[in-house]
Amino acid sequence: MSRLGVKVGSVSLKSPLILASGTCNFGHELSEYYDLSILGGLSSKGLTIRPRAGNEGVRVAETYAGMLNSVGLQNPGVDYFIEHDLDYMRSLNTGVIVNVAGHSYDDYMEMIRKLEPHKDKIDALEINLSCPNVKAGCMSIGSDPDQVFEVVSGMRSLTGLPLWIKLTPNVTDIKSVAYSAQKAGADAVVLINTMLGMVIDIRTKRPVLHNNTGGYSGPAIKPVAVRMVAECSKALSIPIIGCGGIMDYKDVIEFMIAGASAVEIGTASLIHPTCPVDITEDLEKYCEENNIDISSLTGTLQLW
Amino acid sequence: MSRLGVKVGSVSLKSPLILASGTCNFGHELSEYYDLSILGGLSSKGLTIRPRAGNEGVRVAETYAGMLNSVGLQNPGVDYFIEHDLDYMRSLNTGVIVNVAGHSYDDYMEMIRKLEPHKDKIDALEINLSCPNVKAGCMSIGSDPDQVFEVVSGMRSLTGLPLWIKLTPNVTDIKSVAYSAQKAGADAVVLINTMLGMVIDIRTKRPVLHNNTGGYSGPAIKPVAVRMVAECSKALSIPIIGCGGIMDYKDVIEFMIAGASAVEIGTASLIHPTCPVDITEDLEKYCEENNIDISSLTGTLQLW
Amino acid sequence: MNREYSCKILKRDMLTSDTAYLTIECADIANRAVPGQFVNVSCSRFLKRPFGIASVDTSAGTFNIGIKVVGAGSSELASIEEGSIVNVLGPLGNGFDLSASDSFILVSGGTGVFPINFAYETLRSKGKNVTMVQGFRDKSQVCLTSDEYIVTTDAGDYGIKGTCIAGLDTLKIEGNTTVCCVGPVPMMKAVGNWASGKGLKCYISMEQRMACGIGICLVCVCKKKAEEEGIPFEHVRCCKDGPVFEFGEVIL
Amino acid sequence: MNREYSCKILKRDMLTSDTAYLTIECADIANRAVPGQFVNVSCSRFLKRPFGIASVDTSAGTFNIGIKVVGAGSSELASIEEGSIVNVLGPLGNGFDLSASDSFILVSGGTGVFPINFAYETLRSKGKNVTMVQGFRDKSQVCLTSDEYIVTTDAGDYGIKGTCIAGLDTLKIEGNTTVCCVGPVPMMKAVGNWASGKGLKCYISMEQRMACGIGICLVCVCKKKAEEEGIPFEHVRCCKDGPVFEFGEVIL
Ligand SMILES: Cc1cc2nc3c(=O)[nH]c(=O)nc-3n(C[C@H](O)[C@H](O)[C@H](O)COP(=O)(O)OP(=O)(O)OC[C@H]3O[C@@H](n4cnc5c(N)ncnc54)[C@H](O)[C@@H]3O)c2cc1C
Ligand SMILES: Cc1cc2nc3c(=O)[nH]c(=O)nc-3n(C[C@H](O)[C@H](O)[C@H](O)COP(=O)(O)OP(=O)(O)OC[C@H]3O[C@@H](n4cnc5c(N)ncnc54)[C@H](O)[C@@H]3O)c2cc1C
Ligand SMILES: Cc1cc2nc3c(=O)[nH]c(=O)nc-3n(C[C@H](O)[C@H](O)[C@H](O)COP(=O)(O)O)c2cc1C
Ligand SMILES: Cc1cc2nc3c(=O)[nH]c(=O)nc-3n(C[C@H](O)[C@H](O)[C@H](O)COP(=O)(O)O)c2cc1C
Ligand code: FES
Ligand code: FES
Repeated sequence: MSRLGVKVGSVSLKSPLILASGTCNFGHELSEYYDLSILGGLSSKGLTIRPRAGNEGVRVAETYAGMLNSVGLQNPGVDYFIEHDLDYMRSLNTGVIVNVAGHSYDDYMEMIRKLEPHKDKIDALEINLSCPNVKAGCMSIGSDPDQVFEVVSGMRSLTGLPLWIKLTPNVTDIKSVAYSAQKAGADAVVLINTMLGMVIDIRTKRPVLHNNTGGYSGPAIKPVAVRMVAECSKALSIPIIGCGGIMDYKDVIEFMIAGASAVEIGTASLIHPTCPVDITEDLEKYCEENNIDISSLTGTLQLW
Repeated sequence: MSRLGVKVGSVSLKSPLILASGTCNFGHELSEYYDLSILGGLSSKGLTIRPRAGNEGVRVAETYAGMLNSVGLQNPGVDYFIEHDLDYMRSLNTGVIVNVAGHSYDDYMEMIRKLEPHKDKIDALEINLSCPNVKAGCMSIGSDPDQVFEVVSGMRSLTGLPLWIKLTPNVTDIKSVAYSAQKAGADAVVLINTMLGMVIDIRTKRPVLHNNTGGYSGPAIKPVAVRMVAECSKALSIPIIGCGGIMDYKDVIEFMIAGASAVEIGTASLIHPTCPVDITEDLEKYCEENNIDISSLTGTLQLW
Repeated sequence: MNREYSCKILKRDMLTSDTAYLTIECADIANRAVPGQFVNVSCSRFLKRPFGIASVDTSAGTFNIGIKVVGAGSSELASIEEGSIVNVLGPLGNGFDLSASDSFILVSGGTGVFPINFAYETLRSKGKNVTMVQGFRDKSQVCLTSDEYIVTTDAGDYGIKGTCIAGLDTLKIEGNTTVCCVGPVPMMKAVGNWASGKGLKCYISMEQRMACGIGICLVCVCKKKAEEEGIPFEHVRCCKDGPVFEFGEVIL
Repeated sequence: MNREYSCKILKRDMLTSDTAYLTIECADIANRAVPGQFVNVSCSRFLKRPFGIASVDTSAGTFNIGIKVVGAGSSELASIEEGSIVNVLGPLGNGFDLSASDSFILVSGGTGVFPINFAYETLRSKGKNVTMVQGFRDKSQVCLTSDEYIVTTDAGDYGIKGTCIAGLDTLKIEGNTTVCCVGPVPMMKAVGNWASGKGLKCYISMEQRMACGIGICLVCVCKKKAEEEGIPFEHVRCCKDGPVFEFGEVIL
């Protein structure tokens, strides 16, 4: 294994770089740009039990150093995914992370039951308890430590697959939510999903997004994400996957120092689709120059 | 009164533009740059009962489209302020907002008792329940609706001065916190103070800020601030003062449409000290062109 | 493999007071582009900006885009200095099916003039029979035109007064003809209906706010009639499944 | 009234491989600046960057700053194109008290050479007696120097080998002399102590990370011995109360 290999609990990845859910679809499009096998993994677009058309109207708003989206979990449904996309993802020769969303406890259980028979093709399930763009479930579950505990415990009893719980930053105390996930048997937490925001078109006096609010991503949210990773790193014993605003290799290193075992690249792929190629090269160079394995950075933050 | 006049409850201001606490000190320095009487008001640096030296070491970290600060409420103490700065602020011929911070319920009560005798010189008290840079009180009080209710009720019983409660965005549900403030008798809420963030120096593997974390301000936080103003505007009957990332007149209009009766300009003054002059001119032009009084914009947001 | 290009702006002309025409160096894009495709171009804002490819010069290794100033990004790009470097993704999306017939009617409104210009040049070089109908708001907006084209203006201060339909109604349709129309939605609707009435196949091109431009983020969707029953509509990506659709394929 | 200026970069010279010297147009700043003051200069990053004023030409209406590349902002400014516009706040802060005596010893280390250069020029034009001592890391860093100066290098490949103190120790002190020293903290400590030992008044200049540069945000503080008892220290603003302090005034 090269200097970039990392482990997220029991899951070995050849690189700490994972493409974040919703910013790589199922890999087809980006594989026209580079060989995705250089990645540690790919997290599928968020899946639900039934196909979802997602939100109507304008779904993107630009901001300083970032963007809001309100896609609203458009996806073909988990059955279609299993039939049409899972094998393709597996064929990419990189970690296969299946991102799972739902409106209720039962939804999440049903999703696990549907995916469990395909466990040989899946490296980890990423449980989205944090999407701000759907009316029920998701973020509202992920904002409440008790509900997080309940949902994660339920899923834990149904599968032996690694459960990565993706959390929302829109909470007062991220540590207590993350700790609930850990107590319930999560294998890792993913920090962070998007922040809830709004942009108003002052000419029309209406929100730019037809869903009114949307999820804020990009470099603008990085300082919040890094802070949450550092906070949780002290409070948890399970690994953390860092996410939020990563644009270059220095951002990756920052997240790993803060406590991340691996990271996810989201919005950066939308701006520069091949940025993971550059980041991989730069990380390799960094490891060479410092004569380290990248995994040795995790949690090396020294507080004042 | 010109087209820019606004009312925040019982307080009349000649413009919606207020300089945010901690970004204008007590006005002395900025009055070397422009005539502060064009402003709606000036919010003093956050004051505490005793003088505070603030945090040691590096207190600022640059981010994409913003900055973190960890000043930690350095201030000369409220007694010194009353003796040396209050009359000066009053002489500026603009709204005098006194920003008040504390570590505990008792601190806040004591501050009110000290300021109440000078009520003739004060247009409003801005109660900082949201500073992320001090160990106890402040943000931890402001994250809990019950404590907010208690502190605001206590202050309400001690003063007839307008109480503007400045809240932290680092909460799961800003509406419930703001609603507590309203129920307890607040005259307005100020949304938002800084977001809690961290920047790590990857060379030293230490946070740039010697306080480890700091308050994130600037354009990067605007979408979150606007969303919170819009959310609270629907839930509250008291006025809202918008704050967070305002750089130009369009940002002011965006906040007012979202529901703000007035706004505060923070970090923008650090980057362009005379920006309020330009913003004032642009707002006047906007009002002329649209033949409106600026106050008519408040809460005109039409959701989808 | 596709990639992001760093491209030099070789030339910037102003076509009208608020519309620039950029000549951009990139042999790959010039060689691969087909009419109806677009490029996503960086500016100092966070997201790239999509523009239809207006022309290519494969021997010079350049392509052109036309930029009408509507906001911050377009105004920055419309006043960019020659010699500057921009990042470009492209060619993106699906173009018109120019093998659909031997006769074409090309209809453009507003900035639709740009992708339609590329279609015109390509069809002429293939020796096809092409009629060009251009609709503009008023004379000040007229650009990339020719005496051979039918031009309409809403204001009536240039060419035929009225919409494109007024122009189209002057035509005699012969044999197997395909219509390609790019412009504002109401116009594409009208032209599409006009074509349907005549039994002609019609392509249109959609504009949606985009982020990636390459199909991975799903922010740029158009509504499409669902194939399955019970589902009112599906969402297709303007950038990847379009921007060119057959009229009737997406709900306007 | 003070204000923010939009200034043209008239000239950019490289003094060493990683140090640029900019000539910036702004008559106001040139006229008002005194040695030891600084300017806060915009770049494409969010915050401005502070640089000591290295020289002024009041007749040309220009001033100079020297920029050593240490990170993103300084490297951008050190390679800025002539003719570019930057936003500048200044002159900021308090300078040296150049009326303190008739004889001065000026000591600089590293980029301290820039503000000290301005002090030198000003004192010479006032006809004062000035001795200049410059300390550099090695020969490659030497700039803004003269044969009349005492130069030391840590590496010993230019001038006297050693620190500024080695240079200072070669001096004979006469009459009422003031020392001004700008450089790394350890050096200012050493020079300050050297001066105290000789009973000389000594000014130093502090560097702190800044945001506003004008005294309103309190992020740039230095520790000062508190005047009141019971309080271990006070915080003073480097930008507004400094950057020049008397040695001993702030805790190094
Ligand atoms: C496939 C496609 C082809 C296009 N071809 C051309 C062309 O050839 N010539 C031309 O002048 N314009 C064209 N446009 C429109 C052009 O992309 C917008 O005018 C431009 O993005 C506006 O950017 P701005 O920063 O000036 O406007 P702002 O309003 O400041 O931009 C804010 C955001 O909205 C987006 N946006 C604004 N208007 C549009 C729009 N009409 N369509 C899509 N996104 C928009 C911007 O990209 C940006 O993300 C095309 C759009 C699409 C989708
Ligand atoms: C009063 C004063 C006068 C100065 N005079 C000069 C001069 O004449 N010539 C010169 O080359 N340099 C001078 N400096 C240092 C100069 O400001 C920094 O080298 C520069 O800000 C670095 O910016 P960067 O983006 O390259 O570095 P980065 O490390 O990328 O900057 C990150 C942040 O840290 C700040 N920062 C980094 N290093 C310093 C530093 N040493 N002092 C203060 N802030 C820093 C930056 O301003 C920025 O906000 C002076 C600093 C001060 C405070
Ligand atoms: C367009 C878009 C769609 C997204 N869809 C999903 C999703 O379906 N499921 C999910 O868990 N996160 C989704 N996210 C969140 C990202 O995976 C990521 O957590 C977030 O964008 C922060 O990272 P970034 O700043 O690097 O983009 C989406 C983000 C964007 C920008
Ligand atoms: C350097 C600095 C110091 C601040 N000090 C205070 C303070 O003492 N009291 C307070 O209520 N808010 C303080 N704030 C928060 C601002 O008043 C404002 O709420 C915040 O910066 C968001 O607005 P902005 O993005 O326009 O800066 C401070 C902000 C900054 C940047
Ligand atoms: S813009 Fe991303 S899918 Fe179309
Ligand atoms: S930098 Fe703002 S007070 Fe010094």
